[in-house]
Order: sequence, then C-alpha cells, then structure tokens
Amino acid sequence: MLEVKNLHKVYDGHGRRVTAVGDLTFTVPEGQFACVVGPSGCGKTTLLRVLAGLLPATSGEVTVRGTPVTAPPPDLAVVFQEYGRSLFPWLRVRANVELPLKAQGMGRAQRRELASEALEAVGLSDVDNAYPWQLSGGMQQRVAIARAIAYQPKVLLMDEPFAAVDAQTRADLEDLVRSVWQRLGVTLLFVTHDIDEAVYLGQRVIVLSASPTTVAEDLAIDLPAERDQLATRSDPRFTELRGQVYARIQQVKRAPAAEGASA
Amino acid sequence: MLEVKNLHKVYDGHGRRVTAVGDLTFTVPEGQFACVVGPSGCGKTTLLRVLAGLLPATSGEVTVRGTPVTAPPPDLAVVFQEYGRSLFPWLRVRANVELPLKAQGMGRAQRRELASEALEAVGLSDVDNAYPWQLSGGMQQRVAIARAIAYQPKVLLMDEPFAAVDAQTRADLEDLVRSVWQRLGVTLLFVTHDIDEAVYLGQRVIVLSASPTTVAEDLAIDLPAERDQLATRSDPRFTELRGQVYARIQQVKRAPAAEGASA
Amino acid sequence: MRFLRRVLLALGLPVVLVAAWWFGSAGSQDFYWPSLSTIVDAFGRTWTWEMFQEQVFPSLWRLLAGYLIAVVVGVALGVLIGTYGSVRALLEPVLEFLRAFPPPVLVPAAILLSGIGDRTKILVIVFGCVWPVLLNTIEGVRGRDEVLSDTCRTYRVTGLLRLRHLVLRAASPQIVTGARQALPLAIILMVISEIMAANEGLGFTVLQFQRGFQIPEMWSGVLLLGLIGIVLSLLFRVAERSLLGWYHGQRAGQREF
Amino acid sequence: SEQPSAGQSGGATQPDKVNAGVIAILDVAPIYLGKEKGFFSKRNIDLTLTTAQGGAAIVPAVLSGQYQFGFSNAVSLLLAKSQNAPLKVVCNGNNSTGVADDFAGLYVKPDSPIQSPKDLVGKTVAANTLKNIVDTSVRASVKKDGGDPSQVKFTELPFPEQVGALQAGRVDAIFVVEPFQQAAVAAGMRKIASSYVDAAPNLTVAMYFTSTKLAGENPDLVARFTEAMKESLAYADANSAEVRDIIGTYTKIEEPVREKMVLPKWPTEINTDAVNALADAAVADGLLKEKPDVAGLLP
Amino acid sequence: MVAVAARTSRVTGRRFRSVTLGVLGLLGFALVLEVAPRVGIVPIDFAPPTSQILVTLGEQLGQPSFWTALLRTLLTWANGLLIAVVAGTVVGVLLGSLPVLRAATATTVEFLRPIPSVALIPLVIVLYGPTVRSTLVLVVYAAFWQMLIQVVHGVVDVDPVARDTARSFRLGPWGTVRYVIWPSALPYVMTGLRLAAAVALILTITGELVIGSPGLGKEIDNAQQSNAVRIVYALIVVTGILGVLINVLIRQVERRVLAWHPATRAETVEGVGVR
Ligand SMILES: Nc1ncnc2c1ncn2[C@@H]1O[C@H](COP(=O)(O)OP(=O)(O)OP(=O)(O)O)[C@@H](O)[C@H]1O
Ligand SMILES: Nc1ncnc2c1ncn2[C@@H]1O[C@H](COP(=O)(O)OP(=O)(O)OP(=O)(O)O)[C@@H](O)[C@H]1O
Ligand SMILES: [Mg+2]
Ligand SMILES: [Mg+2]
Repeated sequence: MLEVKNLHKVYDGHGRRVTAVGDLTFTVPEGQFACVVGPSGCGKTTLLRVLAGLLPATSGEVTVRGTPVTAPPPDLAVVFQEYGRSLFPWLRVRANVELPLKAQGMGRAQRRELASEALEAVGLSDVDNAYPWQLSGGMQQRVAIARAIAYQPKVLLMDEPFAAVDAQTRADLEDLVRSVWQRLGVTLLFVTHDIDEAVYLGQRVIVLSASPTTVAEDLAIDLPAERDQLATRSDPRFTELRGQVYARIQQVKRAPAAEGASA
Repeated sequence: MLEVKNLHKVYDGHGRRVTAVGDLTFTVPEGQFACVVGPSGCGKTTLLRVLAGLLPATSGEVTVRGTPVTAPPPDLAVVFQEYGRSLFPWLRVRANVELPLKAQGMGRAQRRELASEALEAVGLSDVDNAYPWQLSGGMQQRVAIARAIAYQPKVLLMDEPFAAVDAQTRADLEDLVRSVWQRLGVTLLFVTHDIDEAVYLGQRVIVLSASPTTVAEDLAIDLPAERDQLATRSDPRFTELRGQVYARIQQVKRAPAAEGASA
Repeated sequence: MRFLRRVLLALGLPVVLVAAWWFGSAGSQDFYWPSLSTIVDAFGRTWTWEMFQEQVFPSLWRLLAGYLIAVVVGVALGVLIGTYGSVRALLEPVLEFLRAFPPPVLVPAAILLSGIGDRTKILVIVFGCVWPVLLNTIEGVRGRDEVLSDTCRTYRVTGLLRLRHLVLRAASPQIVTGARQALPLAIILMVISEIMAANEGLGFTVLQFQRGFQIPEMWSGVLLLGLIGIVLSLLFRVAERSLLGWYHGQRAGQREF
Repeated sequence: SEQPSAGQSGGATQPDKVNAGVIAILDVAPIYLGKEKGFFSKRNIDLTLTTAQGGAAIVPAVLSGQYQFGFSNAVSLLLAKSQNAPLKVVCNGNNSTGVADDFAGLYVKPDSPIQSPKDLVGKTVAANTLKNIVDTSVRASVKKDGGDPSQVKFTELPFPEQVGALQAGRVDAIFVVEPFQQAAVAAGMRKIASSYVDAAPNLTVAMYFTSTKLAGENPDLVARFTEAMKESLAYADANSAEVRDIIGTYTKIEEPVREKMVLPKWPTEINTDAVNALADAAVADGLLKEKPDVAGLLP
Repeated sequence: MVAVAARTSRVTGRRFRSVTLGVLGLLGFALVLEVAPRVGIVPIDFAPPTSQILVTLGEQLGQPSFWTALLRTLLTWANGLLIAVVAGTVVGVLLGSLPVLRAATATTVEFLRPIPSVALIPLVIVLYGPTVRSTLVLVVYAAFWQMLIQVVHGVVDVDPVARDTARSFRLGPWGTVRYVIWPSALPYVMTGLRLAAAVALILTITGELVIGSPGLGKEIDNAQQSNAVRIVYALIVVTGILGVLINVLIRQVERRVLAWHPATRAETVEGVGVR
C-alpha cells in the first residue's frame, strides 16, 4: 500500500526555488494498478522519487506498505525515466538484470532463469551479452523493465517506461506489465504521458495538475479486468473514460495554477 | 536534400557484431517533412547519426544537400534521442540554447532574441536560468528542441523528440515543429514511434523493417498542408493512412527478417 | 595494417628524437653532456645481467610492492573519504598537510619510524605515490552518476556488492588515471628512497654514479629508468584494456570517423 | 679572454665579481671570516658565497662557470679527477686536528660490545655519503687497529639521523662531524676512533677548487683568490673565538654547541702526502680503479 | 527572503561544520605528534613534540629572514605551477583530442615521466647555475606531467553524446574545447591542479634544499646541517601548512567552477537528499 499525505516538495539551490509538489494526498491500496498522468514538469518523477525513498519530502508523509519512507523500502523496484543512465555501463545486459537478484543472495541458477525469462519477455533474449551502450534507446529501456520484473517486487514504480519504444512493442510491453501485475499481485504506480495507455492499463488514473501539483482528478477505471489491445480499446466505455481524462487534462492545462518557479 | 543510397552499417566490437542497417535507399527532397517509423532497434538512430556525419557508414553513400557526408554538414541540427546527455550540464538553459549561435559568431542581442523566442515556443521561458539537471525529463527534451529551432537549420533531424512530454505539450510541439518547418523551409527527417504523429506531421512516412533494415513502405501523406489537431485527426483520410501504416508495421513485425545480431 | 600503423606511431617520434640526440651530441666534450654514443657505450658496460640481479631487481621488487600497496591504500582510503563527507572534512586538511612533505625530509622521518630496511623504502614509495590514486579515487567516488546510485539504493544493492559493482566501477576511470600518474612516481620514489639509508639498488647506483662523477654511467642509468617507465606503462595499458574495456567502448566505440 | 684585469693595477677599477659555492658547515668558516675581514675585497674580489647541499650542486656549477670557486672534500675531488673532470684545486680547505680530539669521530653506543675499530668487522657503520671520505677514513681506522677493512659494511644515512639510528640500534656505529658530534656526546655515545686522524696525519679533508678553464684563462684572479684564502685560513686558525662567532652567522648551530665544538685545523698549505694517501686508500678500497693524477689536480 | 536566509544559513552551517571537522582533524594529528615523542614511541631528540615545534615556529615567525625565504619559495612555486599548469593544459587538450598525436607521443612521454629530478639536478645546474631558474625547471618538469595526464584523461572522459552535439552544431575546434571539452574535463583538471600544486611545492623545497637557491628549502638544509632539529621541523610544518592553505584555495575555486558537477552539487542542493 502506498500512502501519500500532504506531500510538499520544494527544490532549492543554484539560484532557483521551485515548488515541485504543492500538496498531494492519495492512497494506492495493496495490489492496485494506478496510473499517473500530468503535464510535463508537474512533479511526477519527484513523487516517485519520494515514494522510493530517494528524496526527502519537504513536508508531508509518505508511507509504503505501512512504514514511513525514510530510505528505499524493501521489495520496491523503480524503472527510472532516465533509463539510459540507470543501467550500469560496465555490466553486460544480463549482469545488469541479475545484479539486484545477486544482492538478494539468490543462487546463480535461479538468477539466470529469472533474468532469461525477463529478457525473453521484453524481447531481448538475444542481446544478453551486449553492453547497454551497444543497444538502441528502446532496447535500453526494455532492459530496465526486465530488471524490474526479474526483481519480483511487491511495489513497482514506473516512470514513463515505454517512452522510447515503438507502438507495437509498447502494446506488447503493456500486456506484459499487466500480466506481471496480475501474476505477482504487485502494487503498481505507473507514470505515463499516453492517456490511452493510462486508461488501458490501470484500475485507476490519477491526473495531476501543473505545478504546484495537486490531484486534479482521481478516476476509477471500471473496465473489465481482462483487457485486450483491440477489444478494450474499441470498448465505448474506454473511449468515454479516455475522453474524461483528456477533458480534465485540458482543463488543468488551460487554467494553470500560479507558476512555482522563481529566480 | 537528403540522399541515402544502399546504406549499410555494421557495428562490430566487444564480442558483438550487429548489422544495424541492411540496405537502405531513399531520397528526401529539399524542404520535405519526412517521418520515419520502425521497430525498436531497427537502426533509426543509426541512420540519423550517419546522416549527421557523426558515424561512418560501413558501405553505401549518404549525401546532404549535394555533398557526400564525411563530417557534420553545415546548417544541420540534430535533436538527439538521449536529450538529457546532449545538454551541457555546466551551462544554464539559455546558454545551452545560445551556444550554437555563439559558435556561428552571432551577435549577443540577436542570440538572446532567438533563444528567448525558441524557449517561449517550447513553453520554457521561465526556466532559462536553470541548469538542465534541475529540469524534468520533458523540460530537458524541450530545451533540446528549442536549441535546434533557435539554430535555424536548413536540415533538421529529430530522433523521437517528443518521447518525454505529455499529450497536450506534445500536440503543441507538433504544431510548433510544423510551423517552423513551413516558415523556414527546412528539410525535416523526423523519427517517431507514434504512428498518428507520423501521419499528422509528415508529407511522407517511411516505414523501416526490423534489422537488417530496409525500407518496408514509403507512403506519401496527401493530407492538406494546413493541419489542425482536431480537424486533421478526425479526417477520414487520416484514419485511412494511419491504418495503412499500422498494417504495414504489423506485417513487418509478424515476419521479421533474419535477425542480424550474433555473438 | 593497424598493428603496423600503431608500431610506426609508437616508434616514430622516439626514433626521430634519438637520432637528433645522437647527431646533436656527437663529439660533445662537455663533461655533463656526453655524446649519446658514449652513453650507449656506458650502458652496455654498466647494465650487465649481474648488475640487474644485484641492483636492479631488488629495486624493481620494492617498486612494485610500494606501487601496489599505494594503489590499494589509495583506493581504499579514497572510497572511504569519497563516500562520507564528514570523513573527508575531517581528514582532508591532515592529508593535505602530509602531502606537501618533500622527500628529503620525508625519508628521514620514515627512517625514524621504521628503520633502514626495505620496509622504509617501500614506505617512502607508498607515501609518495598514494596521492594521485587517493585524490582521483575520492573525486571519482564523489562524482558518480546519481541515477546509478539511486538504482543501487532502490534495488538494495548494498555492501560489498555495491562497492564492487557501483562505487569502484564508477570511479574506475579516475582510479586508473590516478594509478597511471602514480606509476612513474613510483619509479622516481624508488630512486629517492635509495638516496638515504641505502647501500644497494638502482637509484642508489645512479646516484653513486652522479656523486662519483661518472656522468655517462649516470646518463645510462637515467636511460634505464626511462626504459623501465616505458615497459611498466605497456604492462599498465594491458591491465587497463581489460579493466576499462566498457569505458573505452562507451566513449569511442565506432561512433567516430 | 677579456676578464677584467683590475687586480693587477691595485683596485682602481670595478672589482671582480666572484661566486663561490660552499656548504653551510663549520669547515668553511675561514672564507666567511675572510670575506668579513676584507681579505677578498682588498684584492679586488667582490665575493658572493652561496651554500648548497653538497657536491652534486657545486661541482656542475663550477664546471659551467656559474661559480668561479667551490668547496669540496678531497675524495670527491679525487673521484672527479679520475673521471677527467676539468677541475683544479686552488687552495687548502680544512684539516683534521691530527689529535684524538678531532672535529669528527667514530661513535658506538655506550653499552656496545665494540671496543675498538677492529670490532667493526661484520658490523654496519653509517656514513653520510657512501664511497667517499667517510668510509675511506673509517676503513683506515679499522686497518690501523688490525681489522680487515673490507669486512666493514656501510650504509648511507644523513648526519642528522645518525645518532637516532645508533640509539635505536639500526646501525652499529656512526661517523659524525661537528655539530653532530656534540649531539652524539650529549646522547652519551662512546667515541672509539678519530678516523680522519687515522687516515693520515693532519689529513686534508677538503679543498677549494676551480675549473681548469678559469685557471687557464684568468690565472691572476685565481692567484688573488688563493692569496686571500690563505690569509683567511691563517686568520681563522689563529682566532677561534671569531670563528665560533662567524659560524653563528651562516649556520643555525646554537650558541652552547658552538662554544663546545671541536674546530678543524686550517693550515694554508695542502697536505699533499695526505691527499696521496687518500688516493691510495681509495684505490685499495675499490673506490677508484687507478690512482688519479694527484699532481695534476693540486696546484 | 526568509527562505533565502534559511538557505544561506544552511550552507554556512555546513561549511562551518566541515571547517570545524578539518580543524579537529589537524588538532588530533598534532596531538598524536605531541604524545608520540613524549611517551617514547619516537625518540624525543629527533622528533620533537608539537608544542616545541610550535614554539620554534613562533620564533621563526619573528625573523625577517624567514619571511623573505617564505616569499621566495611562494614565488618560485607560483611561477612554476603557473607554467606547468598552462603548458600541461594546452598539451593535454591537444593530446586528448587528437588520438594520433597521443599515440605518437606516448612512448616519449612514458620515457620522460619517470626521470627523477634528483638525477637532473647537475644537468640543470650546468645550464642555469644554482639559481632559482634551475629550481623552476625542476618544478615545471615535475608538475607538468601531473597536469598533462589528468588533462588527457579528462578530455577522453567527455560524454560521447555531448561531443556529438558539439560536432553536429559545428561548434568548431575552439568552441568545442572552450564550451564542451574544458568544462567536462574540469573535474580531472582540478584534481590535476591539486596534484600539481603539491608536487610543485615539494619540488620547490627540494630544489632549494639541494641546489641552494634561496627559500625555505635552503633554510631547511641549513638547519639540517646544523643539527637544529626543531627548526627543521618548524619549517616542515610551514610546508605542510602551505599545502593545507593551497588546497583550501583550490577547493574554493572548485566550488565555484564545478557548481554544476554531481560531486559538488550534491553538497549544495538539498534535493539529492539522503546521501
Ligand atoms: N534536481 C532538481 N533540482 C531542482 N529542481 C528540480 C530537480 N528535479 C526536478 N526539479 C523541478 O521540479 C519540477 C518537477 O520535476 P519532475 O521531474 O518531478 O517533473 P515530471 O512530472 O517528472 O516531468 P516530466 O513529465 O517532464 O518528466 C520541475 O519544475 C523541475 O524543474
Ligand atoms: N554503439 C553501438 N555499438 C554497437 N551496437 C550498436 C550501437 N548503437 C546501436 N547499436 C545496435 O544497432 C542496432 C540499431 O540501433 P539504433 O539505435 O539505430 O536503433 P533505433 O532504431 O534507434 O531503436 P530505438 O527506436 O529503440 O531507439 C541495435 O541492434 C543496436 O543494438
Ligand atoms: Mg519525469
Ligand atoms: Mg533510437
């Protein structure tokens, strides 16, 4: 379970003071798949970093599975927006995926199996021996996803994880993430810019306002649990929900809150 | 004008040999807006880097505006897929945008004006004094776009330039790029993963096959020159073209050419 | 072809310089600047196999021991200092204080502490060439990519695994720079460690030549030191290639013309 | 060449600028004293004294003409001569006192089993520089005492470290000169020989030299310098109180030590026999392959 | 306003803490050196305790000759360092950017680097006499290599994407060096500067000591020859203090020019958090 209560975050330094997150409160129950959308620079990444225990909140409370976050909580995985920089350039693809498992003390054979499975799932089983910088952007991003999946986390935070892959691969990965979520029962917070994707994937879409960020809309997605790229997307309810989210975002965009940046 | 003739590119090293581009031939006439789509890892970035004179082709010929490419051609700008790493962390946003202009020997006042305009256009006029690493992913990407626009190139190569921005911003940027293209008459090669975007933006969509890459489809987009996010996207012809591209991609994906990677 | 090119590149300038020296110094009557042919002559006479066994090898042994210890100590201390800001604040002034000590006063101090055996000489070498490794390691550790650190933290890659796969690897380009700086320093300090409290060794021999006004012999010793420098740097490069393969691949690879 | 030849006509013109390289030890007190007393200026020499750590700096400076004169110990000069370095001695430097109470000595720990120099066989002696006047002299002591000088081991240790090393048992004996001799005495070390005295009677320890080039080109200047030097030496030998004072001006030796120090002798003439004896000893000890041309070196 | 004040106080607070720690470190070190001779770990006659050294140092500070010596040493040091840093940087950037040049000079560089200055002393004296010039040559020779290697490695370290960006926007050789290569090599350069500064100081002292050119080194030599142990140590302490001060200075510069670098910004930006 993720609980965010009155989260407030200010960045301050180098002649710049930005209120990245104004006042954010929401709860993601255990095992829920929640999608977060919001304008560029509204504080989604900041939120994820606070949840992951990588960044202290300026004020407010953040709880992951019952414990207040002061350091990265156990069984939590993050797919970073900066996928390229989050891969270890000195480790080959397979070693990158296996490293967190190794840190858990998992045996060699099991590690190999999990890593192979995950790489297979993202369609990269043939590049396990390459270095990350020998891969295309989309491939790097998929390695980062494979690493998170192989880790089998209880909480998974994904920051625009499909931004660099083509439409077809994206669809495949969407289904992959949903199946992983269903299989492992992870609590999933998924940041995306693609409204269709948010509606297609999640049980719930949280729309954030522009900075100083608050929750502009919190929409339950009442589509059936079994989803299909063709069927679900042509479901009238899908179109309706999508329209709702879109309209809300337009609204947020048109009337932006006072800008938080100042020199 | 961009001419690519029998381009072939093999990466070789560190125990890996990959045919990134198999045999690519196409021509983009002066002033055309061409979009390139293709599966992840098919060699789009590689193609752009060869065109930009940053990477030697293994074989084949690449010509930009009449001269064979051996070094970065003049009046050519690139928006890199790794937008984050292509911004100089030691320069503030404005200085990042102004740097190429400064290198051209442009006067201070004119530089300031062009940079301000470009930053305004991408919606970042209030962060010109921040360092790139103080910005969100989407903001960084927009800085990179602003830099390319301010440069007023004759040829513009963009590698998934909107991957990190939200839907609304994306739409705005799409219109921005089209207006810049129309205003300056640049030759534009635009790599994207969003098929709608490709059809909406371009005069032509080049669909690449999976590796070893060839041109799978070369489709003229005969939509009216004046485009509008709502009207154009609801145009039946748009839907039709989109369907064509989509089908072609599906086809390419279903029957992938022999895999070029080997250990 | 490429191999040939590399060999030509590696030897071209030295050949030119040696030729210039040879002809430029031919027939020199200057006491301190003998002709190269005299020096080469002296080299053959001086650096016999026995000489190597008696004087050069013991020195080289100390040199390698001192160098390796310096690298290990420098990296270990550097990781510690680079990781914890307060340790750095605490130790940096003391280290800077020590770092400014010139060898002519350092060697006596070392003698005072640990006598006049091999141990002292190795100590002097360690003390002299630990600094580039240390400083570079500190900066390398401090300057690593935050996203990688964050990745390790979220995936709970901690302890030794983190040290091995994040801290050391991320700092390795700078560590290697430091180690490369330290290598010729080790040779220099080997000589300096033999200025005092010594009665054998390569440095000692060279200095004896100097004091005994055997100038061609002294020059031949300098020549030998330079050659040792070349050999060691070649060995170093082999080690670097395997250690930093990823780095050079990432930096250059096939990205450039 | 056209060196200013002022000296001959009695000093009406510009004095000759002369640089001399010396070591900041008590041995060179006469030249400082002579400069102060005006022995040089009255011979139309404008003397500048510069100290350096040792021969490594002074000899090349003299050979290249940066210094006109230098100060060096006798064995170093013999070594240089044997390598055909173009040097020429111009004047005596300093000598041992010739009696047991010399300005240098061989010391052991008070409780050391070593009673006399011959007990040093198989032992280690610290010398400030190896293969030089110290080991030659110490070997002379051992030989004189009936031991085998080739069985004595030497290790190089700067003077300041020697007493400490001896106390810590890192060496078996040390050979120190003043003022370190006073430190050894103060630390209770036991003197077992005065090796300079053992090497040769009234051993010439060090001398002043110039380059053969200058000696050939400007014999007049050399002659005037030598004269002034001789006057200085004689004066110093006769006025030890003034010597102790002048030492305080160019060294940092503390007053009480300065008062207690044993001073060397400063005869005006070089003890040629002693230099020859040193040369023979150096050959015998293997420092030199063959005896250098001593006569060619000395004036 | 309040926020700015709070930030300033936070920054000064952190600065204050690190200065306090640094002083504590030095005091601890001084304490060890005070106690060690007193309890007999090292012989007190040859390693005087800190208090005695400081007393002697105080006496030295009262002497004008000390100050002239210090000034001369600093002058030689500054000149030598300046030459070495400029030369090392220029050559380093050249070698770093042109792999062919690097390959062609590698052997020569590796041959020259390990030649110790002690071996060079007579040769330098023959050329320049026992003067400050000779010392300067030694200083430059030693400090140059430190700078060179750091700069070369720093230039190689430039991010390939940044380099490509510079190339595609045709920043030109000068622009690339000025705006891309130089800033990204700066962390290496600053380390090089710190290394070179200390080496230059060491060689200045050594050169003065051995050659006899005026300065602190010569005073040390003189004190050594006179068995004035406390003066020797007092002067060494001065050397050490110079080292500390030089480093403080360079760190100050570094904080300014490397404000953007992860290593520096981590200390100043609250954002990076729980490090
Ligand atoms: N390290 C930092 N230092 C200072 N300001 C920062 C930092 N990181 C982010 N910010 C600022 O905080 C705000 C929110 O940034 P954040 O990265 O959370 O946005 P985001 O919602 O992830 O945007 P995007 O969709 O573009 O990635 C932005 O205004 C950004 O400039
Ligand atoms: N520096 C490199 N060294 C080795 N192989 C590389 C390198 N860069 C790319 N490749 C390989 O070349 C192929 C094409 O890569 P490229 O980056 O051009 O793909 P792309 O079409 O841009 O993909 P994406 O849409 O995922 O960015 C991939 O298989 C990749 O692994
Ligand atoms: Mg973000
Ligand atoms: Mg790409």
